[in-house]
Amino acid sequence: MIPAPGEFVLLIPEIFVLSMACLILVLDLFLRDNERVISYWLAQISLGFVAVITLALNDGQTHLVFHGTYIADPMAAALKVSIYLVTALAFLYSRHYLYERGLFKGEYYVLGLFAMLGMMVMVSAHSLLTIYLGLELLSLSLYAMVAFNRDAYPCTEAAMKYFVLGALASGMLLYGMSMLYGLSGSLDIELIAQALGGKAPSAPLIFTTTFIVVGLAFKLGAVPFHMWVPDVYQGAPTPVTQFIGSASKIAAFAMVMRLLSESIGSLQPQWGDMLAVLAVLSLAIGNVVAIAQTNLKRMLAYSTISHIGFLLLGILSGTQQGYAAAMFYVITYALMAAGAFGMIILLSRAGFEADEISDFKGLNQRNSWFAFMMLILMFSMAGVPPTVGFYAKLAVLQAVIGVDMLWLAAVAVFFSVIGAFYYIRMVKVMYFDQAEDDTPLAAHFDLRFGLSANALAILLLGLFPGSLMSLCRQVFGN
Amino acid sequence: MSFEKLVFYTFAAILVYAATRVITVRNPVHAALHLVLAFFTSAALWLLLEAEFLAITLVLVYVGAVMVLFLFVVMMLDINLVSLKEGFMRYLPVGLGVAALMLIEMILVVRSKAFDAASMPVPVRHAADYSNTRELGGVLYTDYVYPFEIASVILVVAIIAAIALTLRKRGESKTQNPAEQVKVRREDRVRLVKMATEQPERADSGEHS
Amino acid sequence: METVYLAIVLAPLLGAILAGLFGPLIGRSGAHWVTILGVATSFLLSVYVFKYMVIDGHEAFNGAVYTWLVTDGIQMQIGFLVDRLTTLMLLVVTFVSLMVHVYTIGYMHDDPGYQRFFSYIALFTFAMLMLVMSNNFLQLFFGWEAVGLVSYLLIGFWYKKPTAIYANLKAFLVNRVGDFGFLLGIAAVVLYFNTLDYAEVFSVAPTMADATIEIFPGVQWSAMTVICILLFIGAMGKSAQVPLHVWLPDSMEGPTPISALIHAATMVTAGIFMVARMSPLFELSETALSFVLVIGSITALFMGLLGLVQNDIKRVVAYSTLSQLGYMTVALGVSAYSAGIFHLMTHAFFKALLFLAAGSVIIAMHHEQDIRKMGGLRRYLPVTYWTSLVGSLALIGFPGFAGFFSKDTIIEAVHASHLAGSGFAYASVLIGVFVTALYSFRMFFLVFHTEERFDAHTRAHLHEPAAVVTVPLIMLAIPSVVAGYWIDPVVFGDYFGSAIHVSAAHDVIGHLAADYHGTWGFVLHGLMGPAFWLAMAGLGTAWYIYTRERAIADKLANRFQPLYRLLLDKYGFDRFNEIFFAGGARGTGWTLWKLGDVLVIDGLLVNGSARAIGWLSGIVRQVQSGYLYHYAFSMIIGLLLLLSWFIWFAPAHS
Amino acid sequence: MSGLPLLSFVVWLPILGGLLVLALGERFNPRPVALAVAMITFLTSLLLYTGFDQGTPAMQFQEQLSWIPSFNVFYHLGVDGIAMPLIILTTFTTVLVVLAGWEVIKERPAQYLAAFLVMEGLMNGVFAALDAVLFYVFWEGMLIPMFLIIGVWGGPRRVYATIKFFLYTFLGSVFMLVALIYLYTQSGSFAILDFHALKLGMTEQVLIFVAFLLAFAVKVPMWPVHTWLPDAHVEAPTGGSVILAAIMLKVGGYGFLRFSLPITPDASHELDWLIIFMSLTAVVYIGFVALVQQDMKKLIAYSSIAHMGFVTLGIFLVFPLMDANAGSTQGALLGMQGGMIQMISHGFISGALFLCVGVLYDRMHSREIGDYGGVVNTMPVFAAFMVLFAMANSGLPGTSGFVGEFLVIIASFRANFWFALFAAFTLILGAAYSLWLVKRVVFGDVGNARVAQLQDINSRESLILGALAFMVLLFGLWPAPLVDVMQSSLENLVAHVAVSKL
Amino acid sequence: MTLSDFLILGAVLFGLSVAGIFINRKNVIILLMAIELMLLAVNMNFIAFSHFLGDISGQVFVFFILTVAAAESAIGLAILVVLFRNRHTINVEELDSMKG
Repeated sequence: MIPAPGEFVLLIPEIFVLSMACLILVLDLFLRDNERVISYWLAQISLGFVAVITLALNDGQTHLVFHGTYIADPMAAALKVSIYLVTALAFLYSRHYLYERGLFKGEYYVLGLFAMLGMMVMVSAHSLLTIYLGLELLSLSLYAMVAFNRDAYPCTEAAMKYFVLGALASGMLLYGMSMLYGLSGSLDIELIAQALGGKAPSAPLIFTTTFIVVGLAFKLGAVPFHMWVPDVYQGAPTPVTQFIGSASKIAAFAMVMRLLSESIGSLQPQWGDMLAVLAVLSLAIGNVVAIAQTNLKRMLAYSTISHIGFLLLGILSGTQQGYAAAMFYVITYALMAAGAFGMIILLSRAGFEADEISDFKGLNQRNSWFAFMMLILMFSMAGVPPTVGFYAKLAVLQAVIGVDMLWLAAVAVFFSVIGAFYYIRMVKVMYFDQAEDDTPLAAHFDLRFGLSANALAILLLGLFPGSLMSLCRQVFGN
Repeated sequence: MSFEKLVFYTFAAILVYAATRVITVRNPVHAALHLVLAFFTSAALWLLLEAEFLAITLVLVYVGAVMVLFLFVVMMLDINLVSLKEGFMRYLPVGLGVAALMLIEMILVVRSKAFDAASMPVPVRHAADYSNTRELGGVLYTDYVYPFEIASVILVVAIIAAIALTLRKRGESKTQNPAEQVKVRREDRVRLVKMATEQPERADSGEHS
Repeated sequence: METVYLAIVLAPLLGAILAGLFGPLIGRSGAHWVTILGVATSFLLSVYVFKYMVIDGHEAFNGAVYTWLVTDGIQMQIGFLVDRLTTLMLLVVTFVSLMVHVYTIGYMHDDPGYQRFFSYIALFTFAMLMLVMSNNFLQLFFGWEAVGLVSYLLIGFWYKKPTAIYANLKAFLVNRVGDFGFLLGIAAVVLYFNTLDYAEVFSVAPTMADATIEIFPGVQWSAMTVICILLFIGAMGKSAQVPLHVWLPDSMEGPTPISALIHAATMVTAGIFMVARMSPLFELSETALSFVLVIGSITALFMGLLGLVQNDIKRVVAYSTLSQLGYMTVALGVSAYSAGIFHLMTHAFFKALLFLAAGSVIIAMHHEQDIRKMGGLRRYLPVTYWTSLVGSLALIGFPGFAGFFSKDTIIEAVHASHLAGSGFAYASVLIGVFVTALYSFRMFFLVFHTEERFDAHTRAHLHEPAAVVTVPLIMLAIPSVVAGYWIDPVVFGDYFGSAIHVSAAHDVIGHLAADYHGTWGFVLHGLMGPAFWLAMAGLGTAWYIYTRERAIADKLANRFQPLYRLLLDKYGFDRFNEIFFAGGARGTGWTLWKLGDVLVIDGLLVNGSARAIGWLSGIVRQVQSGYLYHYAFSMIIGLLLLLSWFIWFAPAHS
Repeated sequence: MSGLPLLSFVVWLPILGGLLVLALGERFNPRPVALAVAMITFLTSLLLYTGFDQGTPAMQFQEQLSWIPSFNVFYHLGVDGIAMPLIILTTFTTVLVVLAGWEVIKERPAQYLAAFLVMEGLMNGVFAALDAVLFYVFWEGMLIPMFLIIGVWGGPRRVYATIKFFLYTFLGSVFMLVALIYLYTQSGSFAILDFHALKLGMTEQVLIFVAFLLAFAVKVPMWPVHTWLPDAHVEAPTGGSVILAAIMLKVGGYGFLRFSLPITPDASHELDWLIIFMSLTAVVYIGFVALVQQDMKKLIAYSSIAHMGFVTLGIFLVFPLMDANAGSTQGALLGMQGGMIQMISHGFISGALFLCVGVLYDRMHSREIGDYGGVVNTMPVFAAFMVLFAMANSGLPGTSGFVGEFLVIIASFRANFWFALFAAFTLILGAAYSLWLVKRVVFGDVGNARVAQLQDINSRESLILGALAFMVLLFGLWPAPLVDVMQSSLENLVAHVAVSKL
Repeated sequence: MTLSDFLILGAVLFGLSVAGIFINRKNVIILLMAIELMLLAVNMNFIAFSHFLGDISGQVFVFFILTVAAAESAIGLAILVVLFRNRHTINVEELDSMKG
């Protein structure tokens, strides 16, 4: 069946991003080094445009096009806009970082846009096939971005690890998908759901579910499929880490929703239990091991793992409320992670990555404003009100308690106390320790502005979480 | 035993053998070659499943491109094979144990009645004029046009990434620019200098050392 | 009249505030004028109240000044109960206080803390008046603690002296032990009567006689006994009864005027006053009365014995005070409340006199307090000498002097009592009479008679102190003689009326009253009693030993070395308290702190769990080995475990 | 009652004022601004008292706006007789704290003052919040400024102390969060008053109670989760100690009254023995521990724990009292009333004592008792204050310290003789550690050359201590106004608690 | 020759791939080959299902897997080359600069 022209309208955001990426790719060839900033601005502008387009196209309805491989629904729109926002932040923070290290090339933004396109595909995917392709588009771009600073050794090591493990995880996910296809006879999410709807959870189904869960868990970075996370976070150039740590989590969430909730929702008790295991492990390992870290990026990596644990709690509850909570969590987490890595970028300069915790010593003396921004970010990650991190946890806990899994909630909050330790240790380092070098921060205005806006948004969302929360609720129909 | 079965078991046996060799041989070149064998046998099995187009693609794309790429890289990199094979046996029991356990579970599951002959009977063979390629092509450009486009983007990304990562203009590497070479004039290269004839140096002046 | 009552208490308070807060402003003389005016006002008004209440025979006043708080149906008020008991106390307190104020002008003449001192003693007067005028337990406790506070401040008045600040801490803490019981007693009263008001409590008390309390499971105790004993523990602290007496001798570290005022005449008798006030309760429990009796008699005898070996002039008087407080307590124990109060009054006069006289000696001797370094002061200090003699005679109960009447009544009352322990008490109080005479006159002779044992320099400056010192002595000497003749109405008459309640079964005074035929008859009767002769024997012995054969004293001391040491050691109470209570408390605190807080809670639980998590973190991070294949293994094994678990052991879901 | 949003005013004015101070930074002198903000807030909070209707237990000055509609969370403020005095205590103390840091804090004064002002707003928020989420936000938010105050301006071991402080309290409160959410799932609302009315089974109640207990016990702090307090106090700057002791501890007691008792009355009843045991242990055990402290602040910190033991004891006596009275609420109020008064009074007294230590510390830079001796010789006025506050600390009648202890001891005797016996130990122990401290620090001959050079307190310090002394004496001599304010709210609470939810 | 037979064959390939990851842990290239085996197993499954379900979409999926796998290999080998240039080894045991 040949797609109707009208179907392509819905695809405009993807087409636009693709076109812009290609445009930048070609244009970049003709730019001299001192003109590359044009590529950067083009990328940013296209992000702005695509956001407008996406919002304009969203009519609150669900549209299935292209033989059911593409879906445009409110969730997709919301997540896409979040992705644009976080990506814009990532681009913003990356600019001077790359420039100072001689990495400021058009390819970076092209790859970034392609990765984002992959996320968009994932978010709008409504078929095992598009999920897989989106995932691979994202992953391949990310592999390349991680290795972008190809002459720096840790980058390539990280890329190698990321690539091999990613390929392995893809293999597992694909195996699961093949079984799912075999059991349901379709690649279409909705048809799968229909086919499996009435069936009792048989061994093959559980088997299939396990493979899928494992594939998803890898992408999210849940224990024990998390091993790539610390190394990649640490090894990758900080802007890339930021991109992986923020935007791609949103896409991963979308993938989880499409795969678990929408296709094999009937198996929720089973995958709920699996996610519970993963969540508890993630909370435990993430929080406990983060304590021992001295490298901030690595610490944030473990912190991500623990946050993923929380995110999984929201998903595993299997209720609309839980999904909404998880969505709220992932969006706000992406903002927080973007800010935290942005702070590392802010402090770094060529030859000095500022990714050790000790590099933050005495930040309050050097620049109390950004110390305060970092404080907000840290307390938000720890889940201390009045930052948005608290509401994220609140929403998730509420979802978990709502399905009478009190013990999970107790475990979660227990580990979040352990987690609080390393976040407040950051605050301690910034506020209570003496600065080792007194050079004032020399960051560019756009970076300063972006970071301030980012951190203040965390605080502002903390004071008025209502609208975002309502949005997440609406997406899931309540 | 029907012919099909014979074919199946033969190729399956070769496939398993080739796959086993892939993971056990010491030399990566041999491993790659065994992998090629595995792909060939798989292609044969796919023919059995009436997936002609894919079987050919597998051979063309995989054997023709991907495996050659592998071999190319293996040979390009000067790999110390000895150190790579050290401790080969150390993880063998664990590896075999894990693999065996997984295999047992997988087999138990796939042998369940959901996949047995009763619930999934062997489908009727297609007619002789059935073209697998046509059918595949038909859906690829209609129903699956969107994934198809994404796949193309993925290939673009792969190209960009591979080039971005590996292409480099090294300062010290020597290159030729034919255009420059062509345009060169005599004056640029050769200068005729007039000079007086010189007396040779005294031969013994350099012999003190 | 309410205004008058208010004025009585507020006048000294006003003086105290003025002298205390505006001391530098009003100067030294300003300070003593305002406080003396304040106390004098109180005294005059007290006299007026006496006239109004006793002579004109008006009804007792019982009313609230303001409501402190109301909670849960319990009215807690500040209010006055002015009956005849109160009136008597008012007179005693304001009179002695006034005398002490005047005396202080001389005694503290050169002290830098002059204003502060006046402020304190005026404040004390206020507190004491609040205590005696209280119409409820709450205010009683207020006054009770407030006098304790001022006592604390005054004992430590010379805050540079380590002994003084040790003594004031000790005094406060020992009193707190008493208050511990007292407060529990009040709590018990609230439990049973649901009110703090005296009148309400006393009116309901008889119906509560059979109430029981179960403190140990299965053991029923009489509630009234428990209440009374708890309250009496408070009295033991304030009135320095064994074993809570240890603070009083040490309190002599304070300036002498306050020894006279607080630690002899008024504050220490608060316990006696309180028990008398509580007579309707104590009458309900013979056990409690026996307890009171036994404690009192032990104090009376054994504290007197300690007076024999003291060489500090003030300490002799202090032990004498302890002993006399024991007498008063004994009187309470045998339900002779009126006799106890009567002795309280006479004792207030003559003991204040003795203290002030001792102070006068101390001024003259330039703050020398050791009686072994005195002698023959009669010639230099005639007024002091004669007033001291009056005081000493009153103390030993020489017929005709005030102390005779009160003490003899007590002895007779004990004799007449049939309460458990009264036999022991009778023996104690009798021997006590001998001992009292002995130590009193030992001191008297050693100070005023015998050879002079001081250096020429001291002698050169020896002279009678100024009139502000001697006038109070004389003023106090007068009631020390004549107050006894008031026995007629106070003890045997119906002076107290309903203020004191004695049940018929315990009415020893009523029993004595049968044999009472007027004051002179009482004196004559006393001359024939054993007490008089024991006193004379004591006096004679003192005279013989200390003016004739001083060696006997040393010989006796050597002969009864262990006994002598025991007395010098004050029965070891101090050392025991120091080691057992003070040391024990510090040891307990140290153990709980270092073992409980630092080691177990902080070390093991808090830091221990932090360390455990840190350790765990160090271990778990090893799993992240950096090797790609380990990462892959982790994924594969994770997959395998998930598969195995959920296919074979999956929790059943419906 | 005026229609002004007074509660919002006392919550947000200091927070905004604090941000203003922070924004002005060191360029201006931040002190007058901060003082003005604190004073205005204090005066505003007095309007709460004057406009308060003592006759009703209902929430007053209520404000309600929708805040997070998807969670049914409201911006809902209101006070009753329990919360209102605590708010005034907070605003009052903050004024003093701002004054106390006037000259002493030289390092980053703007941040310091801002932290206290923000803190004030958050604490007021805790007392005024009628929505559980709002409450929790303020409750946790409070930790941040306190964490910074101790950590930035604290002593040498401040890092250990702050992290311990933070994690201890955080650990306590997260379980409360779980309990609150659970209550939400049961009632569909986050309104605290709805929680009060919610019917709950016994097991649920016990679990919720334990969760609350963790949060409030840490905050109070009760034995055996008290060990953060001495460390935090020792390291905190004077102002931090004052706020910590005077108000932050009260939040725990307030929590028991606002949450534990009314929401889980049956579990509270069932487990009252535990609380009473912990409280009595605090009184006796901590009393002994306080006795042997060498550090003045530690001593006062331990004394705070012992005194807060009275608060919890008083609150939970309500159940034994009802049992003793065959379930009747008659006479059950006494202990709670006492506990509540003890909270207010302890706010004044402990704050004053910490200020006293601060006065000494500013001059000598030592908190060791052994470094002092004979301070009275050089600082007579200060010595007078110190003795007064020490006396108040030991519960001398006439000072506010007595009132609460008295009521609680009376109430505990009603409940059980042994409760009263152990509680009354405070008379001895409290006097022992307070006065021994005074003896060693204040009295005696001049201890050393540094003491000899001490300057007596200046007029600013006199003003602060004088204000506190006034409050201590006022409520000691006439506690009725305080009691009357709380009366109907507490009566209502007791009546509520008496009805089983099962 | 039922569906199960093909599925078992796929499973065997999958198992071999897993075993290969274990025993060739040090050599990245053979690791990549093992993963290719895993993809082969997946493809086998898809095609078998496609055949037995009579549904072409399984084959479409395999088509895309092949495409993506080729792209993936390209990038993977590019990374490998870059890595080798930096470290002159592809021994996994020497790629442990980041751990813990």
